[in-house]
Amino acid sequence: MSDLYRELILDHYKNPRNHGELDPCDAHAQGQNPLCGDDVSITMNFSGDDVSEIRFTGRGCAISQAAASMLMELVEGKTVAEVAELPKEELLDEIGVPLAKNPARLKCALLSLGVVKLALHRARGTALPEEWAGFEER
Amino acid sequence: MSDLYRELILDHYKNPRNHGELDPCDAHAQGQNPLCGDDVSITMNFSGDDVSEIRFTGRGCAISQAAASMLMELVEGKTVAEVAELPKEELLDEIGVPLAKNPARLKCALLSLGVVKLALHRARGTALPEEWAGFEER
Amino acid sequence: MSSLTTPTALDVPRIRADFPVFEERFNGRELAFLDSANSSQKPRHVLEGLTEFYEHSYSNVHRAVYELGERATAAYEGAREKVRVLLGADSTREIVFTRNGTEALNLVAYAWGLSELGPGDVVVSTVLEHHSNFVPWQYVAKRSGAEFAMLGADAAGELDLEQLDEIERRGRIRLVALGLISNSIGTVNPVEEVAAWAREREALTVVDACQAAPHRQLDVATLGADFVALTGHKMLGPSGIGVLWGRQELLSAMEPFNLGGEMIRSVSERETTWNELPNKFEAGTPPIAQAYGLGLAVDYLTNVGLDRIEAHEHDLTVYAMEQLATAEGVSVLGPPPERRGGIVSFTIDCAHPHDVAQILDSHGVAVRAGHHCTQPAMEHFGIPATTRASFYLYNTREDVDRLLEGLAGVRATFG
Amino acid sequence: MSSLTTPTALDVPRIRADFPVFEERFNGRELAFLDSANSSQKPRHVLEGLTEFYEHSYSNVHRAVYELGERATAAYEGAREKVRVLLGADSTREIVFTRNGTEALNLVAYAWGLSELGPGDVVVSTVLEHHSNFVPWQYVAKRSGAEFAMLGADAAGELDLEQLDEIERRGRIRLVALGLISNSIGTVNPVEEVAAWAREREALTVVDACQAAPHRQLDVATLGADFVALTGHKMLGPSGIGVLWGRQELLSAMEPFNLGGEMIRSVSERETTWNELPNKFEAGTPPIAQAYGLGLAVDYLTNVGLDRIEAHEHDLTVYAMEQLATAEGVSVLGPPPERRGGIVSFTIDCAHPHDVAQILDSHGVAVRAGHHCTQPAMEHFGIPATTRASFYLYNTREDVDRLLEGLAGVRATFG
Ligand SMILES: Cc1ncc(COP(=O)(O)O)c(C=O)c1O
Ligand SMILES: Cc1ncc(COP(=O)(O)O)c(C=O)c1O
Repeated sequence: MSDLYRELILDHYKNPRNHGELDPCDAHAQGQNPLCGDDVSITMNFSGDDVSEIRFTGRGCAISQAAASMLMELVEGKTVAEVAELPKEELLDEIGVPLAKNPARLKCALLSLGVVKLALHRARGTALPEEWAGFEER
Repeated sequence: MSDLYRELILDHYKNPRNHGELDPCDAHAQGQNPLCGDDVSITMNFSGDDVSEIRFTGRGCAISQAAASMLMELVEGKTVAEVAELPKEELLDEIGVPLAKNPARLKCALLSLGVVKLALHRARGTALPEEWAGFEER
Repeated sequence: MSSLTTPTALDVPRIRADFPVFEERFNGRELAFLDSANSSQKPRHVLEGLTEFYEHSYSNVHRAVYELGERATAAYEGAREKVRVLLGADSTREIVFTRNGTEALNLVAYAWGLSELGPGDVVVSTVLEHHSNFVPWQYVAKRSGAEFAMLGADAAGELDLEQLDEIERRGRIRLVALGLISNSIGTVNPVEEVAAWAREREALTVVDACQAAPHRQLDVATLGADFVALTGHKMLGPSGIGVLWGRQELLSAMEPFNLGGEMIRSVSERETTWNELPNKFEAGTPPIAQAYGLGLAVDYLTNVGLDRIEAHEHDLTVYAMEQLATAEGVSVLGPPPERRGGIVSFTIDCAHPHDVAQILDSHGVAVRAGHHCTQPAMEHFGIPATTRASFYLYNTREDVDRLLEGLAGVRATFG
Repeated sequence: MSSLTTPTALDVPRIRADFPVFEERFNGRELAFLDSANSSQKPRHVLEGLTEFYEHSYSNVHRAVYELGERATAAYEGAREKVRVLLGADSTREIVFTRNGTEALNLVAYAWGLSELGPGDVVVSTVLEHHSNFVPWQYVAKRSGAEFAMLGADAAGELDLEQLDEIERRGRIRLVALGLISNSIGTVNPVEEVAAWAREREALTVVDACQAAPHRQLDVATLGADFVALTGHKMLGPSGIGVLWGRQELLSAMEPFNLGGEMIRSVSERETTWNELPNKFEAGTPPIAQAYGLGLAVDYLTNVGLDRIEAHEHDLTVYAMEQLATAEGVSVLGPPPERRGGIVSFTIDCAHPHDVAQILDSHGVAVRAGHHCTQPAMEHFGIPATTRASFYLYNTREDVDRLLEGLAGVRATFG
């Protein structure tokens, strides 16, 4: 069996955390992976400087959907500044499977994080960091 | 010294036969070699079924100009039908140097023959044979 | 198949020995490469020929008077002649070398479309097309004010030609673009019939033969098309080379596409005139070695025999469809084997195609997952993506068995 | 030269040993290859790397989930990063792989020009340009109703910047296209100055660096240009690969060029949207192996050192010009060595350039004869063609001596 599909991933895939939509919401964005059609939509609410609530919906491969689910747990309760700085590595560590060699799958894994960055960027008018350049073109 | 430049070629190059222009004339055409800028212009007069007079002007490499000069001697006095059928090989034999391997130089050598065919084609309304297809696009 | 007798079987082990990639092991196993519809592997004959060419015959073409230039030009133009013979074209003037299959189609869209299309005109593509034979037409239609129409398909993924009547009511049909074989679900389209319909309306037919040329004998006259596009990398050739065949009168009358060196007759500040065919459409230094390499690939294919390759792939397709029919939760898209090329696209109820392909990879089975650059077709079927296995001369029934074994692994993980 | 210390000399015999073509004999002699401005020879490092790539890492890129696809994508994108470093660009998003140098220029002409240009606008090219940086601008100007202006040169073949004032009176300057080094006479153009002039007028600058990138260190920021084009086959890389660098904001805002697979985000009957940079401009299967090969060529050049290559060629140019000055009936065109690249174009009073090149070939000396795809420059000098010798890292002073010896042969035949 592929290393990519360890228990935790499958669990998040089959039982996604924070699945759904906040309406009304303070921030929203959606993103696709043009390669495979993965799609993630994220809504957030802020309370003071914190991301108080976050939800996602989406469709796509196990990696993209499990990663989104894991990301929800990482983000909720963090400050907006912390989330804005959240490095790719932290989500990848959480996912915990070897993806570096596979840029296609890396895009799946990082789709939700890009969408979160984009939502913050839009809500707060901050610039998308260089490493996400081009993300909004999707 | 290159085989390409035997005495006869140099003689025709330096002392071109039938150089000039017929005015008025029964048939006329001009052609270029887009590769190297060789240029040949030919005028002819017919008398009955014969090509009674033919002249050329042009500029370009020794091969193209010597070939044009040799072609004048080949064509003058032949019937129009004979000239229309004149095979490439006959001119190449006359030139007598190995060109087959070099398509660039072959184009130089055959430029004047193409121009003669084009002039006939235009004067007589006959079709340019398949092996000269595209020549009029020059 | 073009011959009456059944072609003799391929000697697949011998063929595999010509492809260095099969000597390597992937996750400890020989590679079951089932992604040739994406891009094929290359035989030694092509690779060694390329190196030899670069070592002993390389220079720019057409322009050079010296010995290396003669060799390079002979190699490049020799490849054009090989492609001419492969397609049964009348003249090498009709064979244009491009960057890939996509550029061949764009050439027609730009050079013909931008000048010829206008309001009231209709350009037709199909729901089964690869994006490369869909988006260029959609784009030039938009730019020129013409209408873009998409011919639909039925539930099995076969074109619904009855829709042509409705499309015709939308304006003057100028061009129909369609593929000979669908790359995503394998349908063989009735190109001859469509081309005849188009011809009756004085419309042009552009045939995307990227998935057909590698796998069966083609003849441009029989197809009845005006333009045919193919791509080298899917037919054992190098990357970086495609081919456009077009009818001489059309190519002659057309505006050029890319502008620059080699495609001109004379250039001045006021006026520029174009070179003769096919140079008019080959601006700049062409893909010299890549054309030569494609010629070597054509030699290889012709030597093996395209009829035999087609028969071999048909056998594998029938076998794969039988096997997949027995696999739990698997649905195969598209028509029956008689009307399909060597392509089998499917979904499995428990897992996303990307995850399927990933697990298959860990079994040493290479397939493609995704929309295969055919999003309209995916939308037609109401799915985002499929997993696709595609066959070529080097594949075996064992590769199909490996695919099935991998699918069992998918079910073990996701089922 | 970018360093303050004089670069150490090249070990040319060692370099020549890397190029298999020099092992062969032409008319009994080693090849004096003086036509690298046309296309360069290829080192073993590139050829062996290409074969190895095809044998062990070939598949289509971006799309494939399996191991071979990962390797191919890493190789292809790795090459993009190497080119980025070579040019000092900010991001690989700014590096687009094309078919050749010509296509890089056409990409800008079509994607930017067709949408942006209109009546009242002026597009400027120069009399020294290669047709590939002249005809595309002339053509899109004509198509869009803009005016095409040609910046002239002086008797030495150096651009006459004073003419810019007159050109400016003809309309709104939108774009200036010029080469860094003229391929036909070797002039190094004052690109930075022209780019600054253009920037003041909010016009774009397109730099054709096809003849510069192989021979000297470039830095896109220093040039001050908006777009820079190069071509792989002139810089030790394979045929079939070119590069367009463009400023990110411009590329982002631009319409696409070729349409089809890979360059889209989503496709439907009604609406199609484009992929992010640089994929938006790379439609269809890219020249995968060719990009990888170009990356290997960049490695080789960087390893030898572009500063040292430039110094070496300068030395040969000075030597060649000294020698040619002593040859009867020979006139060299163009500026003094300080303002020229490693290119020496000349005429000889007794013979046509084509005949000169032919006789040189019989001496095992390969040069190019013709208009070098620069007819406006030829017209400027009032000649139809020149004979051109061009130098690269593998050339020696002996090659120059062989050229002179061959010219003596020309005089013996034609003098
Ligand atoms: C100055 C210059 N620009 C553009 C080109 C065109 O490059 P390519 O032939 O690769 O399209 C060339 C070479 O032919 C050149 O010398
Ligand atoms: C049916 C079809 N048409 C066109 C193309 C485009 O060919 P290329 O990728 O060589 O541009 C492909 C392959 O990707 C294809 O499968």
